[in-house]
Amino acid sequence: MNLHEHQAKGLFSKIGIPVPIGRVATTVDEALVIAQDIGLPVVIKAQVLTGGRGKAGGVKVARTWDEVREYAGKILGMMIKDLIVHKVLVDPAANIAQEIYLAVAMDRQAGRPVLISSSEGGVEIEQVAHDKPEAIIREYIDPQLGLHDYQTRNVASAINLPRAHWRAFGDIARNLYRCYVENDATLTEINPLVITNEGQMVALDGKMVIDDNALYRHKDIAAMRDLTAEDEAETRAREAGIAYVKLNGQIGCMVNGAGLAMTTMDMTKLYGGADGIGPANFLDIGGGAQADKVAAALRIILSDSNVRSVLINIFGGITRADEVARGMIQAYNEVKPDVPIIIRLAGTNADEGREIINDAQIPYLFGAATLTEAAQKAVQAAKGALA
Amino acid sequence: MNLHEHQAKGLFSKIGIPVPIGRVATTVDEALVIAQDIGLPVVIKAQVLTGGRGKAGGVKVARTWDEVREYAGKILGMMIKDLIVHKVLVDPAANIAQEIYLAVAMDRQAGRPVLISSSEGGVEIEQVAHDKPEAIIREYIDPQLGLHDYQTRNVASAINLPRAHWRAFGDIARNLYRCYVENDATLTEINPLVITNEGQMVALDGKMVIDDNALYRHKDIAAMRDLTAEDEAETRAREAGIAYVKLNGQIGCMVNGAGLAMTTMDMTKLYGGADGIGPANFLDIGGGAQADKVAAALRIILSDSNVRSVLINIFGGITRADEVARGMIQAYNEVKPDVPIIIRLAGTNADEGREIINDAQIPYLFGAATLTEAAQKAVQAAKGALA
Amino acid sequence: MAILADKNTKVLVQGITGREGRFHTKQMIEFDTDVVGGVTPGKGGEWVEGKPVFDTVKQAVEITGANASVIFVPGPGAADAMFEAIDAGLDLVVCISDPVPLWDMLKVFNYLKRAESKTRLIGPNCPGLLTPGQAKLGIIPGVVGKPGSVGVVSKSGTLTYEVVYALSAAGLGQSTCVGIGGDPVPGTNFVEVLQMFEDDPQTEKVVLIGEIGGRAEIEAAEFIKKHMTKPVAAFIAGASAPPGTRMGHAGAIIEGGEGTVEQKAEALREAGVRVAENPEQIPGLLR
Amino acid sequence: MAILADKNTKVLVQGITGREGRFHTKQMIEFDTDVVGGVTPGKGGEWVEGKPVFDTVKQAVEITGANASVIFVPGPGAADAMFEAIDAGLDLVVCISDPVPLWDMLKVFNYLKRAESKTRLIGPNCPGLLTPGQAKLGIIPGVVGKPGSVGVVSKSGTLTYEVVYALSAAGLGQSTCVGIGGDPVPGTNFVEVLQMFEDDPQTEKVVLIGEIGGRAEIEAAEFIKKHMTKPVAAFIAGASAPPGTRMGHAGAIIEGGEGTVEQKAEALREAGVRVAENPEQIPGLLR
Repeated sequence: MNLHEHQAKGLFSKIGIPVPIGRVATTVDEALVIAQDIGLPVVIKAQVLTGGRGKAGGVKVARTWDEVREYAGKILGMMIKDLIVHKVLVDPAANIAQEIYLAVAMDRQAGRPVLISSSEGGVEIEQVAHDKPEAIIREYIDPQLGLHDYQTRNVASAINLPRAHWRAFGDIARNLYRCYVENDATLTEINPLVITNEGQMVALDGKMVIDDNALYRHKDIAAMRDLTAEDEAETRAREAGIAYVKLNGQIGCMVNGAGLAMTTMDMTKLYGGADGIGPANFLDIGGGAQADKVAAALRIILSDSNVRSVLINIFGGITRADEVARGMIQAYNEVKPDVPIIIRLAGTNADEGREIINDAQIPYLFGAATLTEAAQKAVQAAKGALA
Repeated sequence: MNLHEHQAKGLFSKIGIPVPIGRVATTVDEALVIAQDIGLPVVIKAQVLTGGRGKAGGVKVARTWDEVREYAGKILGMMIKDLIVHKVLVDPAANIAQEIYLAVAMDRQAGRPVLISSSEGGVEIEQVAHDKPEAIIREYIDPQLGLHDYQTRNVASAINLPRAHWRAFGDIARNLYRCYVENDATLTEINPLVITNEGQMVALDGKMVIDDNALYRHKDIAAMRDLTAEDEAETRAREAGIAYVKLNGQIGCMVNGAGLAMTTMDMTKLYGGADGIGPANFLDIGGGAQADKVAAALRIILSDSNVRSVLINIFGGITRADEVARGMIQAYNEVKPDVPIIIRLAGTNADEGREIINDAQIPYLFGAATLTEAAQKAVQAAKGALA
Repeated sequence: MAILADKNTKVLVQGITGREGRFHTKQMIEFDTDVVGGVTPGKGGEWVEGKPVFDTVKQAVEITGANASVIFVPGPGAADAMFEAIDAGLDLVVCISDPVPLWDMLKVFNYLKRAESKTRLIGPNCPGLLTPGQAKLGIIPGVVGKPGSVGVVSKSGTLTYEVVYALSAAGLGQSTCVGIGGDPVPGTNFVEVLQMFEDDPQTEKVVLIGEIGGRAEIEAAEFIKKHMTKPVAAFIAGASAPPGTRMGHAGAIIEGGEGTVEQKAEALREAGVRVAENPEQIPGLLR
Repeated sequence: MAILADKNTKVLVQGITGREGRFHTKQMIEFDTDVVGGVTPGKGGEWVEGKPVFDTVKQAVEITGANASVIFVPGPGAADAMFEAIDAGLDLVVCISDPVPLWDMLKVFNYLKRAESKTRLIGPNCPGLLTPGQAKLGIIPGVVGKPGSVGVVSKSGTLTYEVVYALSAAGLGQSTCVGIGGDPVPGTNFVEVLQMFEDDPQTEKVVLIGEIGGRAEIEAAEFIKKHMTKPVAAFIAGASAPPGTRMGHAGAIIEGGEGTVEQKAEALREAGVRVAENPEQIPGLLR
């Protein structure tokens, strides 16, 4: 789960990392009140869960009250990569002497968290990695011992930080790591961490990604989920215990298992890509395939108005495919979809399952023997070319 | 540093271990008020930093108001092993169905904390170790991973705890370990941990020893030190940065270094033991031997009215013994002690140092060339037999 | 021969009295596995599918002589169950549980890296492993497999069943099928399983099924290039997944431009691996 | 030969700019030690006694080629300094710092027990070690020693100086004198040092100086009985100490009836060790 900048900075602040004293506004008037509290100039920053908001005009420095009014008005309601901006963060504008990058991330291969820092702050770290890889310093952390003081000094030394700032840098790095551990984060990032002209270190921007697998033990963070920033269907799917990610294609996919779900999506693209056809979603219905869960999944898929056909791909393993087929038909009759549906059943009793589907003689419901055939039929159907 | 029962139980309670709801009284009236609050019967328990208070009559169950008055009156002011009882804990009397022993201690050889438990609670664990060693269960704890849930189940199983209590036992064990770690304890002990007739688990008695080396980071615990329970001279020594432990002999010792200080004590006993003569104290004056520190140490030693002679044993290493000798004479002239003092200087420039002492011609100030000679002279002096 | 487990493996089921534990215990027994007992704290003395239930792994090992376990306990208790199994000295632990917090898994992972540990952990969040005709530790449907000489290693569940089923249908039996799981830090990685297949006399060819996210397939490619003599075919899922979005598995996410199908397929091809665009091509690529 | 350190040992001083660090750096240099530099975070670029000061151990090692360090930083920073030295790959680390919280030391101790670590840690709360005529790492007064063939290992500080001084005065020079420190969990214990002396061709006889508390001397006795061929003399301090009271050193406390001088002396005598009642007897016992 990704946190908004203001949420991440809220957690930073709670753990002792200095952040600007700004607040969040949902209207222009609120933005003006906050700006009056903290004084001009201010930075008005769109709170959206995507990168590139700066380039999209979602971050502006306002030096007058008119500018606060103008920029807040422009940014609130703006679209950035399909997401509407509902909130802005109004922060005091800092006098920046130096910008640093500082993050704690997970190194999968090492199975360890790693402190990453760079003197090249303020730009995307992938850009630095590409242009100037030697400017990125990595210090691995023993998860059982935590970040040693000496490690923060090694990093401070390696990024050529003036020694006057070592202690503040060490405190911030240790707190950032604590923030990472205590909140079950998989990423905590400060970019930029700035040294102001007054010699203070401040986390000007913040990013946090929380381990979804651990959200159950962080009710406070789980409650921060911004439902307005998420597709409504995704919210409903999560509530139904279904893994669903909305995409931009035309073929709705319903699959049991994440790997097979990705593969099914890939097949629609493989056979439809040349015609601009691809998956409308990722959907993993999980184990078994009871009629009510299938029905819920169907409704979620069909709530996407781009969907032109649906591909259901179920591998019957311990659950037998004939049972799955019966559940499918029941769900179909409940939801009564108005687009063609291709069902491919594989595994145990797949032949019997296919027969049940065919025998049901439902218009718009087609069987397929292989994934290849199913994907091809779904592409045809999406193009309106399947009878 | 040892904590009182009520202090240990206060820390237990804070961390979530169930303890009785009693409070501490310093007068009979206070004890009555507490007993009225919690209801009869109550247990009145002397709060002294020594074992064996039960045998000494320091723990009594009071079933009537008269008994509360009587027992509180008797116990307050009682002497238990040289210590006056200034406080009693008034706890509700529990209906005990079973008594268990549970502790976290340090295993020096393994370099690990160890959870120790026994179904034989309520008696001293050394007694159990002696009579029925197989009844003591030890589970080693990885200090970097903490106490695993499964370990508490292994212990619960090994002490034949009824399964209905496993969860409560696991919670208490984990909290006891947390209490150990978070407070830098070297021992946290619940003895007995009882199961009441009502099926509740309660820590009826508690003991904690805190690592003196870590007290600097636990101001709250350092402030719990009971100065009334400690020799006044020990308090003054601690404030002067001197390690001092009052003992019961007649020869005051002043030494630089803990090992040499123990050895010096041992020598007085070796040569005086047959005549009932031995060390009056342990005193490590630390590095160097400036005149003011020597003077402070001398005053502390002489505040013990049992002292009949003083043995000063200083190994001049990097500090030269002749310098030490000059400091000694200055301190001597400041304090003007009225008992014989034997000074033994060894190491660098020891001969010059001895000459300085001898040349000073101070009555009651005697030099010695070896530790053996010094100890023998100190014993003679304590017997009044040194001219 | 097979790898990891065979008919001599004595298996405990941790969490045997739960719904999943009960069901799959029955399935495992039906597919030839020597299940010797189970563990559920507080339920020692019960019986499930004719097998004794113990309160602790320690007791269960002492009494049954088990040398492996399959963990079905829910995610929040999974790390404790893994530590219990490791500390009891089991040779093989298969953790089906999902979701397991990454931080919990990190502790287990680093604990296993210490020299004194001899336990092999598969998972978590994995379907387990299947040595057709000999043993099944986990939830891979036994019917999909068939004894033979193809080694299968995969991050996925049902996608693996598909591929194994297709192999069996094409007459290509398997030595062992290993699902290592789709979490970012698995107990056992591709390279370790590939090494086992390379060393296993029964295994002649290998199938690797990967997905987007992380660098595990790149490391596998480097290993194959340097150390493998047996032919390998592969499929990588997630070609159509957009960056920055988690596709079901905690590990299946393209971050900072790393972990795309393209990169992985390219590295594997360069290592001489035949990479399928469509998993149904795999039996053909092994001919 | 000597053990642990000789004239080829290149020594860093951690905490070199502090009062103690500065003073003992001078002392160490005077007694032949090859001090190559020091470390104090934030003071890199300064010079102490003609030796360069660095901000981190890593830099210091890169530039000076140091393979050992002596730590003089105050107790609260001691664990971090030990980890820094260990992670920089030094062969030998001598930690003088006192007091070091036991919990901090436990972390260091268990970290060292992992297989990958090659560092030998002496201390904390110890006087360090002295190889007369070659190297001194710590605060043992160099003048007390004299090159020779007696190995000395001790929990104590000044008591050790006494004994070493007495040995030298009696014409018995030392191979190496090692103060392991009086804390409950030292980085290196008696047995490890005894093994080194047993293996060292220069060492012919060994002196062990123990004290009350713990079982270290009992373990030493067991080791001597089983594995030592060289004669050992010993003294144990604290015969007159009452149970339950800490005698200066954090480790010097008789708890639960364990760790008395009697028990220890008995075990040592049983192992063939000559045990002195009075430390001034030791040179005589070595004849």
